[in-house]
Amino acid sequence: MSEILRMEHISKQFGDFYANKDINFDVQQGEVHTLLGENGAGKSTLMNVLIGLYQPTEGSIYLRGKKVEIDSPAEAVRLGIGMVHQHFMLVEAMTVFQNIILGDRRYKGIFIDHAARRKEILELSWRYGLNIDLEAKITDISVGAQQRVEILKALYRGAELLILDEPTAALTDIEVEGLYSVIDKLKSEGKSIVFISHKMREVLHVSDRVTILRAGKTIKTLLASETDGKELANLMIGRDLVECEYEKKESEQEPVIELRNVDYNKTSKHNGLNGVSLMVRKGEILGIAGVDGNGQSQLSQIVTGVTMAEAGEVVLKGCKVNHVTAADFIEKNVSHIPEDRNRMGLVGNMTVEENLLLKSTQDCAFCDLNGWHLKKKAMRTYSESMRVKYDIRCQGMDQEIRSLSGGNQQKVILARELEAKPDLLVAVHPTRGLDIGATRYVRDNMIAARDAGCAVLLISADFDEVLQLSDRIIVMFEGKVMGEYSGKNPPISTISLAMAGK
Amino acid sequence: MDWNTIAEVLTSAVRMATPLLFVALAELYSERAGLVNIGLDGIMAFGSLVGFLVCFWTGSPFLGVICGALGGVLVNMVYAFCTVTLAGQQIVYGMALNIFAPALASFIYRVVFGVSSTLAQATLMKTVSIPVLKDIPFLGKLLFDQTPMVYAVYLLVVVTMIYFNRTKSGLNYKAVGEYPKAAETMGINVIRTKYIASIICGFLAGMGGAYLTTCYVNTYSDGIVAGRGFIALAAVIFGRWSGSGVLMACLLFGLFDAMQLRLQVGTDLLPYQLFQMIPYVMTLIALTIFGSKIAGPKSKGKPYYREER
Amino acid sequence: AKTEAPAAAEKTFKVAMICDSSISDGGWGAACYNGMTAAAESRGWETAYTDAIDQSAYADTMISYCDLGYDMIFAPGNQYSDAVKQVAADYPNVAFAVLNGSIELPTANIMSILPNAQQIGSIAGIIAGLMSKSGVIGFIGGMELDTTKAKLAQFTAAAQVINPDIKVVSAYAGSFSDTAKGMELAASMINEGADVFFGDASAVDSGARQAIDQANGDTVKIYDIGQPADILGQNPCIVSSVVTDNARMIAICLEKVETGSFGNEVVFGSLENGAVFLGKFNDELMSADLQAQVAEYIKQLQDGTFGK
Amino acid sequence: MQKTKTLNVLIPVLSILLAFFIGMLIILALGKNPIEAIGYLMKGAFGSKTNLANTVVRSMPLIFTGLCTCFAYRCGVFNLGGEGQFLAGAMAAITVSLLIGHEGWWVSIVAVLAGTVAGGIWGLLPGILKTWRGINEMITTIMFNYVATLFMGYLYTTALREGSVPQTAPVPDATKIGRIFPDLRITWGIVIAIVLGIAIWYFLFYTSKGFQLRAVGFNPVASSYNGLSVKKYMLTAFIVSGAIAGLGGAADVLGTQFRLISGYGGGYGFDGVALALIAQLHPLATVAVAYFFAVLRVGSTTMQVGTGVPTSVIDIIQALVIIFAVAGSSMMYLPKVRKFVTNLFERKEAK
Ligand SMILES: Nc1ncnc2c1ncn2[C@@H]1O[C@H](COP(=O)(O)OP(=O)(O)OP(=O)(O)O)[C@@H](O)[C@H]1O
Ligand SMILES: Nc1ncnc2c1ncn2[C@@H]1O[C@H](COP(=O)(O)OP(=O)(O)OP(=O)(O)O)[C@@H](O)[C@H]1O
Ligand SMILES: [Mg+2]
Ligand SMILES: [Mg+2]
Repeated sequence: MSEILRMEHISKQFGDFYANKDINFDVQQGEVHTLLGENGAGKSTLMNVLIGLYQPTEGSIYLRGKKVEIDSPAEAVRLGIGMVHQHFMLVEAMTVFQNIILGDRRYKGIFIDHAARRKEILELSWRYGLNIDLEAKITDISVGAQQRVEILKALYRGAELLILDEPTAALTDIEVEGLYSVIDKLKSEGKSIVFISHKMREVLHVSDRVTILRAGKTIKTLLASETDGKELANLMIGRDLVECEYEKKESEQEPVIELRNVDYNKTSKHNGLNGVSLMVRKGEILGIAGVDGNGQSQLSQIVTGVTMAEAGEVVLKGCKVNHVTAADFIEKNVSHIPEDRNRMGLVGNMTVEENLLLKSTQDCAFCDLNGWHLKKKAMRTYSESMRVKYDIRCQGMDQEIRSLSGGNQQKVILARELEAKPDLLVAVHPTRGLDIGATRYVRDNMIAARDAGCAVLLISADFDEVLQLSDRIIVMFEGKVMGEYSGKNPPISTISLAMAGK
Repeated sequence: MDWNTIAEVLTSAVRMATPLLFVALAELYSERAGLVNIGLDGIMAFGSLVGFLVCFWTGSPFLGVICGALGGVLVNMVYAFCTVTLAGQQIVYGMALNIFAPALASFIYRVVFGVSSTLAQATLMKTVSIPVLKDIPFLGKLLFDQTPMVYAVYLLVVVTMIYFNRTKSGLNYKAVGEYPKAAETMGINVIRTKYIASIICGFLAGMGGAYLTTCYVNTYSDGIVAGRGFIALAAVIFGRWSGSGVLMACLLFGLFDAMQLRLQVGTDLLPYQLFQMIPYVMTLIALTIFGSKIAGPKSKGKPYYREER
Repeated sequence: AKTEAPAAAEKTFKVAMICDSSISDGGWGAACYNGMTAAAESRGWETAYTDAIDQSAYADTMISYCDLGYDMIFAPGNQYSDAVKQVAADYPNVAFAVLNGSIELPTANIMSILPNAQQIGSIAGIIAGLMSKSGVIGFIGGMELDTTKAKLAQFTAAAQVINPDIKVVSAYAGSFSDTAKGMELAASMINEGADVFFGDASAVDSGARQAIDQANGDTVKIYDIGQPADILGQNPCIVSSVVTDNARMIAICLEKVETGSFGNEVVFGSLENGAVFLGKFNDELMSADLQAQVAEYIKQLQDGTFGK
Repeated sequence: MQKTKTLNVLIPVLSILLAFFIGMLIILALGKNPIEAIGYLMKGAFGSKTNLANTVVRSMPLIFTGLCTCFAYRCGVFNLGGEGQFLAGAMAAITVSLLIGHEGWWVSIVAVLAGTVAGGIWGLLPGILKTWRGINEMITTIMFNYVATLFMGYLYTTALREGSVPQTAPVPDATKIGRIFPDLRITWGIVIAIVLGIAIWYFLFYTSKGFQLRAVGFNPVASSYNGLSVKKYMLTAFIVSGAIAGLGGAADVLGTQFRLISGYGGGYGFDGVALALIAQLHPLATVAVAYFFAVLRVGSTTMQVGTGVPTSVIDIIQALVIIFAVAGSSMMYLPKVRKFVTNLFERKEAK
């Protein structure tokens, strides 16, 4: 095996902050090399340096032993490096097809050869099992589908060295299996892969070697075959993490929210609800299982007041809801961890502190005179305490939230939503992109909220998560409820079939 | 209204829409790459002066138009450097162009011609009628008996439509305006695209300016642009950032303006300002009726830093 | 008095003009500037000007000139009256001359210069009335200034004296610089049948003349009357110009500054004192017979018998 | 950190100086004395009590239109209609004061209120079109500017015309906004402007509503998910920013200009946009930049008069100053420049 990539002494500074410090990293031809690390450890940063999106403060990059200056992603593309980005690089106003062929230089000619390119992409997607509607606009497809588009995009361009930055965060198990075979196929073609994931099972399954990053520094590189999840977790977060099982409960208390025959955009298979009836009781976690893009987004929007049901009834805390806004739901103590944190959850240009307090500046703890004077000191004390409590890794409370790593952004949302002590918590993919420590933390907190009497609606594309946390499970397919199952000893194979519409 | 008047109004509408169309297309290309350029008035002013001077000296309106366009490019490079390379505020530099370029034009005119009681006159571009087609009753004169510039601009609309909707390059170009970082990761050179956009924008806006002094009126005077840049800006939004939309918007605006002038000449009961409001009010009404949820290229107006999250 | 005279002779007087339009606009600005420089030259004054300024800068600019020791400030338009009054109160030793200023405006250090707009309109109206074959004549104004309105009114009245059935089509461009608009306005008036034009809109007029020339093609059958300078020959369509001799009126003001008798006065400009007169004719467009008729009517105008 | 802060100020200042330097070269090339020119500039802006006062007077309308932009943009509303709203305010104020006439000081208060309301309404119209029909405000506000300007034309040529020129009658003396010092043209309007600047600054950064307004401005989707009524805030931003400009128009016409006339208020709107953006939408900085603009305007008028170069040259120099000033501050954000600057400092420290 020959070496394809070597990064030497890479440092990357943002302001006074080192996101990467003196990192050495190499990839052999035909291997899968995983980068493992907590949220904010600097994995994405290192890869962004590699593809020329960031310029390193120091260090050099060698490709097949030759020193290269990668001063732009265009250069990286030219050198045969491709990347699936953690934060999707998709042009929302364009179709899937257009996104995939963007920047394509392999074919000459002025015009887009629609038919030929379509055929090629469809073949590819079929070969790798990445199902996608090419003519759909990016805005109209689910996050999971967007993830598939990202992967397809990278595959379409056929890179020698492919970086996959948390490619499985929004994929279902079946799709993850598909991705494994993609990776195997690529490996067999002699291509190399840098893989980033927080899911230990995956890491151990696909990797040849694993490099662990912590706080911007390389800790160790090991052979995947010679290690186990425990050791990796230990190296990653610096302490042991015991696997745990959550106790399942059967709640008999009154429902907090109930949907009766709710319709929304009924005709759409992927973006609608069709006669959905369900309820979430106090003190239970209702998990929604299903492949992403079967109406889950619409469901979450209806139970948080972001959109109105077109038909049917929504009953919140015993009152029928007629005309609603998100504010009314928040007033009634409904919390929401939305599916797209950057777009729906956070105000990117505002600071960590401001995002933590987004919903609560009207509380008397943080303001006087009915909101006409903010208590900046109290706000600071509170946000600092949240930083400690939720382990938010940031340079300071005044840092703009968009420059935080994905996992830490999620923690900010979590802190905001859970601290409101909600009666109903709607959590959509709450641990997507979180490292194992943080994931554990989130799950513990959701269980704690349940035990404190909160009704939790958990929507997740991560089947394991749904199984692990839910007291009851509902399966959704094409906007319809396929069935309801107990969380205790769930019939896994039946549920899997239901998820596929059978 | 008789046919003759209608034909005359339409001819005048086409005439008035032409410079607008040049400039609106200029803005279209700029905004499609994410650059909102409100300095169109300035670029036009400079283009109109350069066009006029060259036409005056060489006697060739064609050369004038080309040089006017190049003048526009030159001026717009200031904008491009500041907004693309330095990633500065687009609105501010647009405003700065609006102060800078007309002043420069005025200064040059003063240096060349000094103060005289009459304006210097240059030759105008001749109309070239297209054989056969021009004899079509009614439409013939309207569409096929114009200066080559008019044909050029309509051709440009078609080219623009094809470019943005059918070509690879056009797709890449649009991506830059939508999400430059994504475009960049796909190997598209964002900075280069933005510079190209600025060159096209300067070229077309300069040409629109030069059109005024080489094809429309045969003199240059300060203030000749008379806010056409801002109307063009509005036309791009009205036209929803598409070639055909911009064409419609400009024609509509030309039509309203032409009608406004006729109404003013025909009646003297109402204050003339009320007539002059017609194009603007009609545009507002038209917008209200058609609505427009489309917000245009998503990254427009925003400076692009590659290393920003 | 003997010791004073040589001192006064040594002193070089200075006059400055402010203007909101450009002095190279080939219309109002240029005419006023040329008027001022001609007058200054005839009396050995120094000149300065500030043009193309915003309304908000009128006062500041005049203050700056006052501070720099200028003896007179020439403001060519009634729109400057307010600013002039304001500044004049603070600088009693500086003279202010306002062209087209109102009759009430003058104070101890302000004078108005008032060319007779009625006469200007009338002269144009006479020519138009005699020249028009279609019975429709056109007028394009820049802004709705009182002087413009007066010109339009007299233009109409005088033409109707000549030809009671004549129809006047008029419009305001709302601008003094939008040449293209002048073109469009003229084109639409031609469409209405207008065949003689008069305008009071500076650069806009040159657009109108261009439209006329274009409509004429090779034979001139639609005419234009120029003002305020004699612009005969600039465009083929010009039959004659109604000339306002600004220099002459400004010179009167300069002289009064020199002699210390400036203020509290309106300098009128009219046919009578020669500050308004008819320019040369284009003999090819206008027969000698018609020219004689014009002269006759103008004489009546002076006598006050015109139209009576 | 401290060093970069110093640099953030130093670089723009240096670039302004550079712009002046280039301007002086132009003046030199025209055969005039550049040192003298600078002298005139200073003299014009600061030379005497009157000049200082003039500068302040000139800054007042700019502060209002700047704050108008600042408020709207903070809420994500791209209001380019400051000019129209300013004029609406001025028109309402003068109409009210002329209709009521010589009645006493309370008329000025009514007139100012009328101006504020009119500005607010002129802002509300594009606001309704935006929230109701989703029409881009950049285009509608431009259209409304033209309509306001033309309507003002109607007022001064026809409806409220006085005497021989197209201009309205002047505001009755009793209705004029008082001067702070009897012999200077500075009125209480400037106090209103500055207090307003402080109030907006306080509102945006120290109140809960201001906080939410900014959130809406940055990310309307996230704001609506978090229970903020995006439409309500946007509409408020339209109305309030319009009202600020309208108040400015009223203060200007009642305090400085006294009547409407052709060309009145031209350019204030776009100046406001430019200067608020230069001030990075910070209300207090907006006030400061507006003053700087006024210094530039007043000072360069004197410079033109003193040196006798054409006005266009002065405009060119002014534009250069703006271009360089903004370029200087945006340069500081570029990673390459930052790196260069920090290297520079580190090397110095090493020595
Ligand atoms: N453009 C930027 N500007 C400022 N800081 C940044 C920027 N990009 C990353 N950072 C910071 O660098 C650190 C590393 O971020 P990075 O995204 O590389 O983490 P990560 O290991 O990918 O984490 P995650 O698992 O959450 O994706 C974080 O603290 C982040 O806040
Ligand atoms: N990149 C592309 N490649 C191929 N076909 C495209 C592309 N973009 C658009 N089209 C097709 O071209 C046609 C017109 O596209 P679109 O809807 O963008 O038009 P428009 O923007 O409304 O108008 P205009 O043609 O004036 O830009 C549609 O049929 C669309 O499917
Ligand atoms: Mg990451
Ligand atoms: Mg299109």
